[in-house]
Amino acid sequence: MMNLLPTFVAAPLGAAFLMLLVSRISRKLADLLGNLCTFYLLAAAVALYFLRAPFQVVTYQMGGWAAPIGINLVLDGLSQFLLLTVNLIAFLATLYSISYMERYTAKDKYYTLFMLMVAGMNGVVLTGDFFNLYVFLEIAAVASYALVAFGTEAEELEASFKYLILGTVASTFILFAIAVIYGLTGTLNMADAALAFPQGAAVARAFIITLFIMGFGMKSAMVPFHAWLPDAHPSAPAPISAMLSGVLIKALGVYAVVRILYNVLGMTPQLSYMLMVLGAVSMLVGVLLAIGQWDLKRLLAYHSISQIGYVILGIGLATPLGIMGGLFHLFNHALFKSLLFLNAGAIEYTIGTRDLKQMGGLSRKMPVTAATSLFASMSIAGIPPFNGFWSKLFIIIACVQAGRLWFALAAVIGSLLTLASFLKFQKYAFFEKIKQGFEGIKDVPLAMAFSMLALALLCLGIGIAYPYAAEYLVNPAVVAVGRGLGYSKTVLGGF
Amino acid sequence: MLELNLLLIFMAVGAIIAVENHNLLSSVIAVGAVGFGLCIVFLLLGAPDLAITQLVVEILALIILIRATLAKSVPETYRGRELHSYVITVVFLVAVLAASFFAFQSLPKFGYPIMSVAQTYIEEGLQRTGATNLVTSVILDFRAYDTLGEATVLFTAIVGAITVLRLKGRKKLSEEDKA
Amino acid sequence: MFVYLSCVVLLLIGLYCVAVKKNLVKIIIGVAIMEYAVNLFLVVLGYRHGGTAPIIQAGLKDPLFVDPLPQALVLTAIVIGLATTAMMVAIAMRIYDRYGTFDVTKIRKLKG
Amino acid sequence: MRVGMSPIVKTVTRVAIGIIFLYGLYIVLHGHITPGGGFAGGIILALVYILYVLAFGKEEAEERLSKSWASALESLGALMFLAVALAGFAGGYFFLNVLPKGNPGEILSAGLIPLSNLAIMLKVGSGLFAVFLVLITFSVVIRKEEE
Repeated sequence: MMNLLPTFVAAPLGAAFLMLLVSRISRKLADLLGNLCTFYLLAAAVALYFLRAPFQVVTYQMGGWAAPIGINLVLDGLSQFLLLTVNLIAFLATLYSISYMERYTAKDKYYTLFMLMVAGMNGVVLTGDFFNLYVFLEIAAVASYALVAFGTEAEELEASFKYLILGTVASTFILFAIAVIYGLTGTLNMADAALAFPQGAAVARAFIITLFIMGFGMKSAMVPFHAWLPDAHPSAPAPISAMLSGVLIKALGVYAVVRILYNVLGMTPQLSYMLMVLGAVSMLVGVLLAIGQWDLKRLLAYHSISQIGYVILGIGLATPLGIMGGLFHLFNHALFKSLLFLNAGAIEYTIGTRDLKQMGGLSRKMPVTAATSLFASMSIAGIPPFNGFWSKLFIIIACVQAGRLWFALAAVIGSLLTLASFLKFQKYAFFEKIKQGFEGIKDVPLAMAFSMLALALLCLGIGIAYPYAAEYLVNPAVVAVGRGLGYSKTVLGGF
Repeated sequence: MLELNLLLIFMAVGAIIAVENHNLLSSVIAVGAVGFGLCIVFLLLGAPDLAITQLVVEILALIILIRATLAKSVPETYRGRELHSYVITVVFLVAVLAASFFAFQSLPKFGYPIMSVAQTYIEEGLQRTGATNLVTSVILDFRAYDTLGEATVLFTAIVGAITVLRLKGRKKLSEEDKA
Repeated sequence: MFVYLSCVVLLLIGLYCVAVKKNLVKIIIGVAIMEYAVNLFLVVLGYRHGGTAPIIQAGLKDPLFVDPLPQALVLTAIVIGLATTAMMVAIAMRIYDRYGTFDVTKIRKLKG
Repeated sequence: MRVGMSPIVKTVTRVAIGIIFLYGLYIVLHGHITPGGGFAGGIILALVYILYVLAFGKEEAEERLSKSWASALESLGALMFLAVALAGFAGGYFFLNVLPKGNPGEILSAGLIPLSNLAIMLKVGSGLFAVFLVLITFSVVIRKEEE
């Protein structure tokens, strides 16, 4: 089981490096290699759930060197949970892009960059070392900058440049914070730094935390730093927007904040209150900005900001139920938000426009897309049988239990506004009569339909079987986060 | 370390010139000067590896930057700056400076680093990796995983730059099936 | 303390340039300066008074070495800086090709 | 339209290229003994080709090392480095230095490190040259469209 961990990074890297050589032989090989690799990753991520004993923390020493000397990979509940989310959406996105990406040139380079983005995210989620986190964060970020500008249209280039500049400034802040931590503790290993952190350095600790919040806040598009998201996500190709909104901002942003604040620097009441305020503000601002949008993908992008607000509010509560709600919503949001972006891609693939006004009555012509997007809209709005409802419910109950009634109220209002916005999407896109030019359209090819169906069934399945999902899927992650500073003892102790 | 302080002041002045100059090409040259100043500072701080790499990377970055500005060195359009965004930025910068001043109080004094991990690299570096250049032994053996990640970042940026600069991004609807 | 603060000053000059300047190439220059500042800060953290470069030569008997770890980090960070600069220049040239200008105010196709 | 720079520059570069190439190789091969390494050496080699392009014009450099060859070499170099990493699996861990260490100070010492240096040199050198070529060809095409 131990040798499985490095393959999460080595396999996509190998596939990416091979991709350019393989595609010289034949274009179909690029598709095959890409899908094969993501399928292997998904299978390995699912296998981890069976191989890892509950509450066991697996450490893998790179190059055979012990923890503080070399770099070690750490697999605990939280990393395992994120790995499953990342690789599930990655597999379905590569499946979807077999036919969707025919519209674009240089498909082999698309697969190369996609594999590198997945390798970067897997690297970030698995590593137990600060500087390594920065390097793999940079891989995933640079790959996503290039993928956002993949279509080389005017808006895409401008959106990608803005995203690139904000991303690089955020990375520089993160590196600056890592340098200060190295100055204070003399080590880069997360567990070792947590133990060696000087107690007296309160100002330095606050300085580091602000730098991290600014850096990872930009990566996860929290409100004060969300400027790039509404431009970058819509202009990316549909499977890439699904990956960006579904997992990239979570694996790079939310996971890193949770790991560093809970397991390395330690959570304090003021910090948790600040996180909750950031979450609540993102929640409301995202939804309010989304109301006036008519471009489908921009509407979905603004909703990503608001849903990330839910996740951060949940995790910021620092109560077991709150963390459970936040992490569960993180998984659910990965499912239904990527499904919504895939639907938007399917609509754009057939009728070529993203503007809600020009759509209408597509449900008769595109039954699969209509049904799956109905599922997704129901779950994002939090309608009972679907998964979104349960995670939002957990968060709201956790807010009430923690006595934070205002935050619970904000969560409910946000949910209602989301429902209104998605009813608008359903009405304009699917239920009106068909516009004159679009009678001849037919539904999307098999590969795209299959991945959308799979996501829709997952949304419904997890919604119905939520007690099992919460128990086996999310609870190990909640235990890992709840371990707090115990993380370093288990990592360094448990060789 | 008087020369170190002098060089740092030189770099700060060079950076200000690079930012405030109106002509694109001369601000690119000023950034080059800051980069070469940094290269000399690395030499002073006992880091020859970094000096070579910084020097060579600086040359390449300059070539690329000049390549971007050469054919298009249109003078920067200078209009009055909106005052309030300017004031907010300056206030924020001063706040960061003050915060870092207080935060650095608890850092070890310049010249006396805590070398908890690095001490083992120095003592056991030679027998356990066989490389006399300790920095290379750290890069390619103790923390080789970092360097794999780093080589991948360069690979990603290169493939990304090539994809962004390809001539036709999307195929027209008509020729989609034949491709 | 002066050396640490001068690194932060350099970082802030870069940040100022990115925040205020309207020209794409100037923003790239600002980001490059920020990267120089953080690299400098890392190496400065690793300096030891009277320490020599961490290369083991036969001649020297138990020399005082400078800290090799930040140097390894900065070597990686320098090349990452080069990678992002190459990426930024590629996109900026493409934007110039599309919009005919480097000025951010004129490149305003996107709303909000 | 005379391609490249004046003959004086051409003869000087023809002489200088050999020396710089040797210097780059020296930096890479002695990476684990003296300062330098895969990255610095690789970039020096990339600069050698860039010097060649600047002095002799793009077309002549193209048949020396074309863009497609450069990106193929780059992927090859990256694969080689990954292979060195996977070789570590033989010894049990992902990046384990499996080869014997040899006595310090010689070129063939320090196990896998010289091999990784070579792989990085190949990757960095050809990759950066490919980017430079793309940056050059990109703007040339626009000028044709404008005319």
